[in-house]
Amino acid sequence: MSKDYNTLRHIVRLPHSYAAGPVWTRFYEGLKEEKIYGTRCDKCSKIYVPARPFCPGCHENLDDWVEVSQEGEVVSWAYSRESEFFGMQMKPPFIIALIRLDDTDSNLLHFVGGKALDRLEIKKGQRVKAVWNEEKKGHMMDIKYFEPID
Amino acid sequence: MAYRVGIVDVAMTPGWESKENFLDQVFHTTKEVLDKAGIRREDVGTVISASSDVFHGGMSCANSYYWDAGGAFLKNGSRQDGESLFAFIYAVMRIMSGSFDTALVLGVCKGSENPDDDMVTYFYTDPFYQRQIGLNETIAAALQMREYMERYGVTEEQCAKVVVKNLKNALRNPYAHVKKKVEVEDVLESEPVLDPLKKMECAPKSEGIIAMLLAREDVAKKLTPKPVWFKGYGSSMDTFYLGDRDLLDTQLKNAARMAYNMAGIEDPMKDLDVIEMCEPYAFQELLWYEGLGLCDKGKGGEMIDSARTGMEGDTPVNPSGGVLATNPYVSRGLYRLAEAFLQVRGEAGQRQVDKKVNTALAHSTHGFAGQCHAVAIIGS
Amino acid sequence: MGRPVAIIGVGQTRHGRRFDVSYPELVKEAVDALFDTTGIGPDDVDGVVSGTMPSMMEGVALTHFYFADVLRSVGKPIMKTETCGSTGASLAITGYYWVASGMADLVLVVGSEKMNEGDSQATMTTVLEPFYQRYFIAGAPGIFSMQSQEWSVRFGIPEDKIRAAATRLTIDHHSDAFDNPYAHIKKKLTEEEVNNARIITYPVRLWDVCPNSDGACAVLFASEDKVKQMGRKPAWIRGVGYSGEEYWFGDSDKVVWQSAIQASREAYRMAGVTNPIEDLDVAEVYNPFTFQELLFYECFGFCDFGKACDETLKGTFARDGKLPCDPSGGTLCTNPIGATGLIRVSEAALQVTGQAGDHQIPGAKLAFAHAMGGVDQYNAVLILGSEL
Amino acid sequence: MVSGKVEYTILKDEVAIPYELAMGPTWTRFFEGLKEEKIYATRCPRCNRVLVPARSYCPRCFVETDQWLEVSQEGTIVCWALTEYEYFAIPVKPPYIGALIKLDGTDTNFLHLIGGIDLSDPEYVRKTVKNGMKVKAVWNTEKKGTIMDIKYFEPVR
Repeated sequence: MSKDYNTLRHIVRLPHSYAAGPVWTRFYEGLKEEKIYGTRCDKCSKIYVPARPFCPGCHENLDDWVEVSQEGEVVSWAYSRESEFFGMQMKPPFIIALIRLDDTDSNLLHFVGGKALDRLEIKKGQRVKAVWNEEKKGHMMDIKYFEPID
Repeated sequence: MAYRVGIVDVAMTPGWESKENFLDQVFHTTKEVLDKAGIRREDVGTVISASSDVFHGGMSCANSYYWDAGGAFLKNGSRQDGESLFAFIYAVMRIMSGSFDTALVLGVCKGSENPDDDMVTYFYTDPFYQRQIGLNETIAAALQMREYMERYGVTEEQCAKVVVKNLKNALRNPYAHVKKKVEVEDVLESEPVLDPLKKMECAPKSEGIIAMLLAREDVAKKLTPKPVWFKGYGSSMDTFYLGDRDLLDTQLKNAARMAYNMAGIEDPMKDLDVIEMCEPYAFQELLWYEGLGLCDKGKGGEMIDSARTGMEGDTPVNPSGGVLATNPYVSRGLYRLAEAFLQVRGEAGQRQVDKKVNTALAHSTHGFAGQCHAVAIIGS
Repeated sequence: MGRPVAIIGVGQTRHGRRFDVSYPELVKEAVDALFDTTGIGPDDVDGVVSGTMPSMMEGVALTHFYFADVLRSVGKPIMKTETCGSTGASLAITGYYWVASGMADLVLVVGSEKMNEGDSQATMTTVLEPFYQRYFIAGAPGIFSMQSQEWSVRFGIPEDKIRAAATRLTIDHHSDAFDNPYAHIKKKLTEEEVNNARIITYPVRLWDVCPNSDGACAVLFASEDKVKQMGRKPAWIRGVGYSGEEYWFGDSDKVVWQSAIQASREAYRMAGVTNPIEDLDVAEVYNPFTFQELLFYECFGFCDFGKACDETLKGTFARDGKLPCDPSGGTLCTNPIGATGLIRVSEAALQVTGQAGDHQIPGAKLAFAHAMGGVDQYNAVLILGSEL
Repeated sequence: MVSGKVEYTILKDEVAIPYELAMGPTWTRFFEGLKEEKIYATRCPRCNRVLVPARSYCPRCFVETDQWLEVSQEGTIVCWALTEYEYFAIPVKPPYIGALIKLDGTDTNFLHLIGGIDLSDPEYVRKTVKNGMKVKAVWNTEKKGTIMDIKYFEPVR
């Protein structure tokens, strides 16, 4: 940003320490072990991924933990050839997607990568499976991306 | 027992960058609406503003900063964060309750000072999941658009037609930020942002300081020969995580139903004379047609093909050019309402629709893929 | 005036350093507590009001999206009120007008803050623009110190008397907090400890200042019909007042403080209060700083200007005094900012409905609740009564 | 995992967002004044109050204030606070005294620092700095067109 009249530049910069609480902590521990956890609602039987403390539909507290499949189907996706986005670790080209892991009831937001990095090769219902980063940090990006399988 | 509420007048800045200091712009806009209505600051009952906290402006507790510039010195006032139609309805409530006879509503967003909206909306995410992926409003919109195309066969050309229609309307709007005559091909060939979204299908980042004066029925009639009346309001919130929602079954349906019930609207295509809607991404206008009940589910694409929402159609949508032409993020809901107000008054100048406007609808949305919607209906 | 409005339920979290739960879970704790204790279900709620202080404290913009589910707001209209430090009271006032206007019969109002996740004082500096004021005002204590310093000199109150009154207040409040199950800091303090505590911004010392708390508060506002239908004991909103001043700190008098005076007078007028010290039974004054609490007593007409120290030392505002102030321990012991003003209102509601437990003021019928915010800029006052 | 004394994950993050704020004509002229060691105010044509720093409107009368005047660099202390604690993002390092100063002939109080005295001992400061005390502006040699072109206000001896 640069203007042809007087301006004051300033950066708002503040430190934060976000409390993950028990549920996120356990979910991240799972990622470190290459497991994806969901929680099941006793009332509606739905399984939500990532695991969460309560059911968004029934508002029941959830403590029925299930390790879910690492395979699923692409529900929706968007492809970036060159656009970079603030805060995103993934650099272009990339495909960001909503993925329905098998036997779960919510869509997981993540990336589709590997041999799929051509927008023409991907379509709704494409089967994908998780590919893990070797180094784990207890972070959503411990999953490197989901890659297409046939 | 509730009082009828009228809109007396409105003042607003154009959408492009001003060299003026933020506070001066707020002062001038506020002063302009008071002067138009012929009342003094001292006579205003309450001041309700909308702005975003630090993220859309760089200042925390933003209304502390512009409190007096907005005429609120020693007044009972408040603020809505992030959505300016919320500020409008809050001001309406305050008058309806009988506590105040006039209310000043402000929408405040100086987009030229802010970083890109994608950087700002990135902070709508939770720190544990969606932020780690890097979600923002544009990404959510691209995912929503893909699903729309896949499920209902809406085409890229149909989405592009929204841009063509709205930017054409904007050419006749002196407040519009983007003024450019475009064809479908221009849109389709514009830079890909995040396939299927193209650059021209995404709203710009604009300035928008807007002030609207409301009054109780008896006072409104004294202040203006042509008050425009508040008829109905509805708003609805969706669940937070993008992956938990059906992105094509939005809460707009619910918000519209509430507003229609209150305003006595039975058939929106017939009963509404003009609609101003918030479409930060072109395809969303088509999806919102469905949410507002202007057409059946999945038929938004056919709707734009039919030209029924064009300037010469049955129910023109976005005669102002909409958000695709002018996008002062937080203020954009009030900008929609201001245009609806001018249309009902018959004071929309060259962009006045070519029929008697009795009832108009203003819509606003904020959040990923339309997490929250608000709908206001006004009429003569 | 509009339709009568009452509070028919409140819920609070345990306040403190809450790294045991994520932010939405903290908010959920307050909302669930409200529904559990009242037996009212979220389906009956017509609308939801949500707010925090500034988003910079949370690191999440527009938190009503993030909290949509725990607020039970999905499929409902929502409002997101924010007015800096006075947010909590402004949330309550939003709930009040929503019901009073006739547009809703039952409104859930929720305020929250996780102050320990961000840097609260750094956040305060972002309330100040970078052209002018940001350089000189050291967070909140800087501004309140200047204000109380001017007050003491203007009324010629000797420094040792102010110190003695402030010490009395902080000892009393921290002791009162033991009787409030939700309070954050509970401590038996000695005069020596308080008087020799570390200086923050001279003359403000450590025990003159509120803590950083994490917490949330939920309150249910209802129309007269709903009150009858739900069969809950109501705390009626009898008066509402709010006033704000210029942004520049040096533009208006902060000693004979117009916004504080006007907000209280507005609420008194509506509630028919003519003599606050006689008419009110209990007050929940927003007191992040001991010195400021003294100044507020004067602005609210609880005593004459320059007399707050004398009256405090006489015990006028103590638990067994003529007008007990902050029997909950107040903001001084518990300050999750976005919730704090709403906690004042909910404490007032508990008092006039006889549900304040160990810190109940016997027979309280009319209560005062207050919040302050901005750059020493906003004051909000609500008067709650057991009778309409 | 969920029971007993457990340490849950704390996610560290830093939010940093850049802004570029328009000064507009009024701040620009005010800061240009500071470069020339002048403090400018504007006068309200309705209530006649002299408002400092200069601004384009009177917050109370709500009219434009376009009459500019240079005001005195001397004034009196209205109130002050000594800060001992370092606050994140405040460019001035402790100890420092923030104060409201009533510049002679003005009607609002100007916010700035009090300096030119030993700030290391609060007791000394308390005995030295008094409300009503006469102070005058001390300028930094290098001017940047910001509010810190005034170094501080020091007691007039």
